[in-house]
Amino acid sequence: MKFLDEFRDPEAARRLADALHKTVTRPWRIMEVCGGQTHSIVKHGIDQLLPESITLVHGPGCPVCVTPVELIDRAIDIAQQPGVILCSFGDMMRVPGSDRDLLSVKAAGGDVRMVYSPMDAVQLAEEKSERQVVFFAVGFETTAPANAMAVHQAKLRGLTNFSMLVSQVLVPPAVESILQSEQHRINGFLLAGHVCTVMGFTEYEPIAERYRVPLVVTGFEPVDILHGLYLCVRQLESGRAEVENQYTRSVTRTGNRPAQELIQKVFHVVPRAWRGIGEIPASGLSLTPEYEAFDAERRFGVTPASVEQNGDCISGRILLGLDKPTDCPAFGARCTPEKPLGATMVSTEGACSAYYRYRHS
Amino acid sequence: MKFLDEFRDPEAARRLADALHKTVTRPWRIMEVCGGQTHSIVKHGIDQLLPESITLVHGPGCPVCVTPVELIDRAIDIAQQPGVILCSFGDMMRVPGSDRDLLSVKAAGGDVRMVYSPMDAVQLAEEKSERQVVFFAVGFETTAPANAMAVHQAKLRGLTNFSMLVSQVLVPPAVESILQSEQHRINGFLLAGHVCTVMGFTEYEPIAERYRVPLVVTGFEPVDILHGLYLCVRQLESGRAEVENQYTRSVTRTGNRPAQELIQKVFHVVPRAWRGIGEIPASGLSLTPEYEAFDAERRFGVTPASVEQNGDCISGRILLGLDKPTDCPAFGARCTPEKPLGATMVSTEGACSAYYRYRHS
Amino acid sequence: MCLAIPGKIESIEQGEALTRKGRIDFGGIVKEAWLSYVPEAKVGDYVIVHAGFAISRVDEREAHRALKYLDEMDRLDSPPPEPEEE
Amino acid sequence: MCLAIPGKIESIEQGEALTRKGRIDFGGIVKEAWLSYVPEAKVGDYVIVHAGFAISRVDEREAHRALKYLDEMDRLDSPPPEPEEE
Amino acid sequence: MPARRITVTVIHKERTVDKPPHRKLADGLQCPVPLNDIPQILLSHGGGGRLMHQLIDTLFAAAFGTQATQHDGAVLPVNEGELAFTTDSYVVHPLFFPGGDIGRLAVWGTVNDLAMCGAVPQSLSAGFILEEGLSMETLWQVVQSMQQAAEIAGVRIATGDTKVVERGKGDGMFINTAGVGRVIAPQPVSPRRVRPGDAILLNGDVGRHGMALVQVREGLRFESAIESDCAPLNGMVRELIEGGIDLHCLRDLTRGGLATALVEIAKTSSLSFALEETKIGVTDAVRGACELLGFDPLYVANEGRCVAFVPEKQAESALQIMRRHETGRNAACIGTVEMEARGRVTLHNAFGTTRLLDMLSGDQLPRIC
Amino acid sequence: MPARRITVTVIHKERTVDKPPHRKLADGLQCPVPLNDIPQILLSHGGGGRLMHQLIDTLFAAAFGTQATQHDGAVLPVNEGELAFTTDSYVVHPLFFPGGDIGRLAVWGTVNDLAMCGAVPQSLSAGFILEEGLSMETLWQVVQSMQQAAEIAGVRIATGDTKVVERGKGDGMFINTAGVGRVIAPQPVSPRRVRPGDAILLNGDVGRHGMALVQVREGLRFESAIESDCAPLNGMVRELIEGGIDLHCLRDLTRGGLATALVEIAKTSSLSFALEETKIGVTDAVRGACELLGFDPLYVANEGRCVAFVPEKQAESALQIMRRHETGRNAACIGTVEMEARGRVTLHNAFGTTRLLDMLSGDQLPRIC
Ligand code: SF4
Ligand code: SF4
Ligand SMILES: [Mg+2]
Ligand SMILES: [Mg+2]
Ligand SMILES: [Mg+2]
Ligand SMILES: [Mg+2]
Ligand SMILES: [Mg+2]
Ligand SMILES: [Mg+2]
Ligand SMILES: [Mg+2]
Ligand SMILES: [Mg+2]
Ligand SMILES: [Mg+2]
Ligand SMILES: [Mg+2]
Repeated sequence: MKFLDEFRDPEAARRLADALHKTVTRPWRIMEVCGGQTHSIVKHGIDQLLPESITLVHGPGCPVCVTPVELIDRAIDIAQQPGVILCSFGDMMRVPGSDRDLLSVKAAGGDVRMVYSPMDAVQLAEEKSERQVVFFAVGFETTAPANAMAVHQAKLRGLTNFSMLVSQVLVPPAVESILQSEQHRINGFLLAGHVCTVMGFTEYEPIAERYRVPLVVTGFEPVDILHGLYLCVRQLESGRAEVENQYTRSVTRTGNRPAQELIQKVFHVVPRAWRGIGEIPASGLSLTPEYEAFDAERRFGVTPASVEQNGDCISGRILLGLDKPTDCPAFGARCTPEKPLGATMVSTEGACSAYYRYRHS
Repeated sequence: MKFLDEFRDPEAARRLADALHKTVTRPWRIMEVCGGQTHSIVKHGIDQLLPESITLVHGPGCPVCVTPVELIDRAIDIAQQPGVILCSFGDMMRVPGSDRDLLSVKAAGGDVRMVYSPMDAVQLAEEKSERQVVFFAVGFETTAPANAMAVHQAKLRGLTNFSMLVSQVLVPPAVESILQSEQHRINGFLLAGHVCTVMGFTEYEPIAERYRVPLVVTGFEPVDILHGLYLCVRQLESGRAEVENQYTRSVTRTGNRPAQELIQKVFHVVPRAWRGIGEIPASGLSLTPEYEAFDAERRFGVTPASVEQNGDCISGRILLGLDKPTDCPAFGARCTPEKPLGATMVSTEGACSAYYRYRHS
Repeated sequence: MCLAIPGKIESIEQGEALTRKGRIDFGGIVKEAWLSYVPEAKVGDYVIVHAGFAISRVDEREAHRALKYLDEMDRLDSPPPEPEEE
Repeated sequence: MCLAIPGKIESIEQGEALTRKGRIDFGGIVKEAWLSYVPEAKVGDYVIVHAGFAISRVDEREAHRALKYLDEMDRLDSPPPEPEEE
Repeated sequence: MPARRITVTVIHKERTVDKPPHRKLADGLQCPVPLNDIPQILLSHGGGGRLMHQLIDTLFAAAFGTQATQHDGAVLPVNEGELAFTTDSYVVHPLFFPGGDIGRLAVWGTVNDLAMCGAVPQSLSAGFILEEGLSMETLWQVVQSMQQAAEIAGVRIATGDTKVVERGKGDGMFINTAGVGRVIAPQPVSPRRVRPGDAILLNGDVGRHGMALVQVREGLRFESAIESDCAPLNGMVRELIEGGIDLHCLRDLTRGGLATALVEIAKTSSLSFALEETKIGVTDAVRGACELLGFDPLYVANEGRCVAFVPEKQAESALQIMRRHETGRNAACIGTVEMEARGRVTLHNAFGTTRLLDMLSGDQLPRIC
Repeated sequence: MPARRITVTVIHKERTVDKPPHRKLADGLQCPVPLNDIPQILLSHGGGGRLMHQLIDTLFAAAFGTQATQHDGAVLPVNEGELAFTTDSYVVHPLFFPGGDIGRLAVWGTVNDLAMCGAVPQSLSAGFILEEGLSMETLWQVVQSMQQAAEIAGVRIATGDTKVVERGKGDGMFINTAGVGRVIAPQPVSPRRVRPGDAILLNGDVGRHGMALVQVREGLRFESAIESDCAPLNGMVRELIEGGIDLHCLRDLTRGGLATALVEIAKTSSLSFALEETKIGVTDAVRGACELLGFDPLYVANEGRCVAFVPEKQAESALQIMRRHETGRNAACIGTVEMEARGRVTLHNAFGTTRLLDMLSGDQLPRIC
């Protein structure tokens, strides 16, 4: 496939790995923010190609992982109500709430459906006018344009039976929050290419400056990641701390304007709790008053009790880059994809899951 | 089982058969009005015990058989409407309308349910308040108390989602209509014991007198039927023409008063079309104004086109006692219980069906 | 028409006359039936049940009279049984 | 996060800018996507698709520049590719 | 012990599920899948992944052994001769009913079909189609019941398969069993070997299985002590063969009952049968239930009854062998094969009259009016 | 030829049914049940009465012959030796899909399981669970397809069974097949015979069957030319055995795909396997679809693929035999068995790095975010 295969070329990967080996002189700890990149790294064994002095740590960039248990419970509650069809991306189906996941709600008779696009949920609402269709809108900035359009279209089409349970989170505040932590030992970041495709990367420029840390906008294929690492290490070795763009074929500095416009019309920025991390100011999106009629929390008024994170799970520390999955005593023993204790194990993009799937035996 | 086994006693049957043989001197043609008796006669081979000069002919006493195709089509129409649960006795499920039966509607996704009592349909309406429950109330006088109570209870319970498609017919006008036909050669009648259990038999007294024909209220077991025949033949041989009661253990002259009272409150007498026979004045029941809110024909306003009876089928003549099933050229060839041309073939109590089942090979 | 069979009242669920129900034993199986139309029926009585409703109480004396008559039927000159009262 | 892959626009269903849709070919399979956010994209262009929406048009020149750079990478002293315009 | 039904209240979809009665099973094993972890079947249990393997390696292996659950198929030693091979799917509702459950039916039903071929049943396959949401406990009860039934009948469940279908596309659980067995009857057991003069033997009263199910069916429910007659017939058949009885034809009476089975055989053999109605046993309760609903017990399903066609002169000794077995205690000769070659079944009754038996169109429907 | 779906409009219940594509079948028979009389399956077709017998005597007998449909079971001659016995149920949706239909799967799937035992498949049973309302035409198409598939694979459908479940308690049609076959492999074909040094052979590209189904699945639909790989493997296996290849182990790759099958065998044999990712074929379209949905093709289902473990020195001649067959045209050696006894499967990729393969929890779910 064009624009994929070229960036999986083993020869190019070898050259980049060689370059990294030749460039690096000191130990560096680099976080790839994005779960998709984590997955790619572990699946393709990219870390095996790196000099020993480069340590990759895995960031909070899996929106499924950081969705609070309370919100999953809320989705589960809604899915159990008579007449509701709860739609969700496949990723969310196996993520455990405090006592079950959406797949078991479905097994017990709830009408839970997997969709490929939020627009599929809108269409379903049009077709089933007698049912309430709720879309569980999990995502980072990348998914916001699709979710914004779904709400916008629902409004244009006058649908009264469509609503959205919004769990939209924003990356820059999370990166900043990691950098504010005293324990962090991260020297550089690979930024998520698709988030920046939508948002551009101007928001990261003050961060690079304030925290003196290089941030490289990076794609998702092995060659992209190695290339991003190379650019990052070059900055580190030369003492620079800039935002650099590896993923130029998709990302521009200012991002996708039409998408940003609709996002701003439909959503506004709010503080948000991140599973395992806690509340981060201005790190989430919520529907603006113009669209609040489509807010599932308004329509279903479920107020779940606050739920404690499982005591043994260190997924919060993993999401902050403080620990690796293999540091967790539960990993692979009491915590497996079949019976996950934390969301980093159950989401396919979670770091624990990636380690379990590709490394554990 | 008490009050059943005694009336199936072969020894008693033999005595009655002997008595009949000794009593009869001339040919007599006797109609058992009731399909249940037809069934019993053919199943137990009672006709095989009779003197050759007694001919049994089978009457219109199967309410399923005489329900007009139009009404079955109406039930089928209603069953196909969204949100409707159509309830019916098992008997009605295989009776063909003009192009299908209720079982195929069910197979195609209609919610058609078999009930044992009309009260089961009322209960269902209470449980499924979001659905319209329609009971297809087919029956003679015997079933009228149950149907009347169902409507009455629905009203008492304030149900707005229960209605009844009424196909209640009355026996005395049908008997009189047969006697009015010029072709009939019937010398005596066995009257249906359970109809008389409800209504008594005073209505038949003027008929006996007017048409000079013996009418014997008869039960359903082999001994009952032989006994009824014996009483009938005795009248015929002695030139009497009275209403006589064989089924004294269940029938009194005036019938069941409380049942009659509720029937009169809920239903009033109307003219009615009989399948194969045509309209008979004052031969059906319809809901009184007090209960008309429960009339399914009001609620669903379906106006089916009039449908012709299948040209080959002589079930009308059979119902009038003019022919026997074996007189029909289609019997057992083009007309079978799997692919019935007329209702006397499909209802288990229909004369054609009884002959097919117990005699055909 | 009108399948109706005799069963014995096992127990009665007391209530208003019109909504009185009972458990009826039919040769070993038990099913509930409405007794609305047989206000005179009591536990131990036989009733004839159709479509969930008792439509009559079995007149046991009449039944026995009929059976006795059949028993003695070999004497062909005997008269048929008449209901004792009209 | 945010699985998004490049595909080639096979055809475009004309309509208002916001509701424009196209059929996208991903290595032999074709799926519909909304083109609302890539008003500049035309048939033959590659777009990156996520959750049923194209979120960018692939800048083919940039892609080739990057690949060319990688090709020549054995000369380690060569500078990394910079976007041609900001 | 009557089956109980409970209503699931958690979820809005109307539905009743079958709860297994608390029957004591021989080995009293605990369900090996921890119930509070995964108390119900998920689609993932059929997805070919770890959950499916866990289900197979724990629950199924605990009941049937690991041999039955690990490979693409079983490999069985066979001797030169004839092999009987049969299959049936079981779709009974409710899953647990008075006198049995779907697991017993699935094992004994196929065991009986093999026995009807004059074979000694040896190995069975078990194919499960589970509906998403089925309780794990229910599955475990059924699987245990199957293993117990297999032990009673002396067969092995040798290979199996599990599929899971979405909720609303199944009915709790369907089971298919296929079976193989060694034919030991020295002559073919087949309708084609029925001969005029043969005695028609029946091993007990009829109609119990069908009425045991009707009594718990929505809308028709009644109370009774009727229990299904379900039972394995292979022991009895084996002794008949080993006792030197020349079994011309055997047929177990399942759907359609005694009448349908005999009509089938009459048509295939082109011979006519004369039956004595008074020789055909029907319990009072089954008869009562049939009277109430307008059913004919001769057409009601059985799961532990068969007819055997034997030479007239062996009828008595065959009956003696049958009566030694629990399932044949009330065995009787119910009729004979006539000279007439019209494929008719005539029932002679106590009144000295006759009627013909034929197949019904489909299921019997309750008659009311 | 893409499968088509139509929506039934007559009735209010939402539902789509599978309409068979107008495929030309070999014999071009007309459906023997007159379609305007009874165009759909009724509960009565499973009731044991005349309708059921008509269905069997016409539709099933027309396809499978009367021998398969008349008795309690089939009787087959067997020679002294070993018999393979297996079963699978097929619950695929839609019933007709690009490259196949449920009937082919049901026949070839069980044929393949027998082949994987080192056996020559001989006779199959066919158990149908039909949903009330299924179109008679659809049933006829499937039954014909099964007979055609059986002819292609050289097996006989020897015995069968039909049940009908109420609408809403099935999914159009489920089919169970069980099969028996004569084991011809001189040595056991089993994970226990896998040895260090064995070559791991794969007969073609992976992921086609699973993606052929995904593309027609509600909500994930896309257009492609992907066709299921479903095919009978018994011919190829037989030639391998007759060609003197010592098949240590065979496994067809169904649910869970290549990865799951190899992990299973590694765990059972307690040996480790090293695979070369670049040797494992995946078509562009399958890869495109997997990229779009975030699937790993190694875990996607196949219906005409198997792995064979053979002694290293026979690898080349085995590949030559495989490549002579249509289904083995792209056969390749994808890896070897290692000395290490840890039951691990390692995938070596083009980057010179490795990852482990393990089972997934359940089905793959499409990834979006
Ligand atoms: S392995 Fe499980 S318990 Fe440990 S951090 Fe990961 S998700 Fe939490
Ligand atoms: S046999 Fe059929 S066609 Fe003839 S009268 Fe009876 S119902 Fe009508
Ligand atoms: Mg297999
Ligand atoms: Mg069978
Ligand atoms: Mg069977
Ligand atoms: Mg299997
Ligand atoms: Mg169901
Ligand atoms: Mg059988
Ligand atoms: Mg198998
Ligand atoms: Mg298989
Ligand atoms: Mg069968
Ligand atoms: Mg369905």
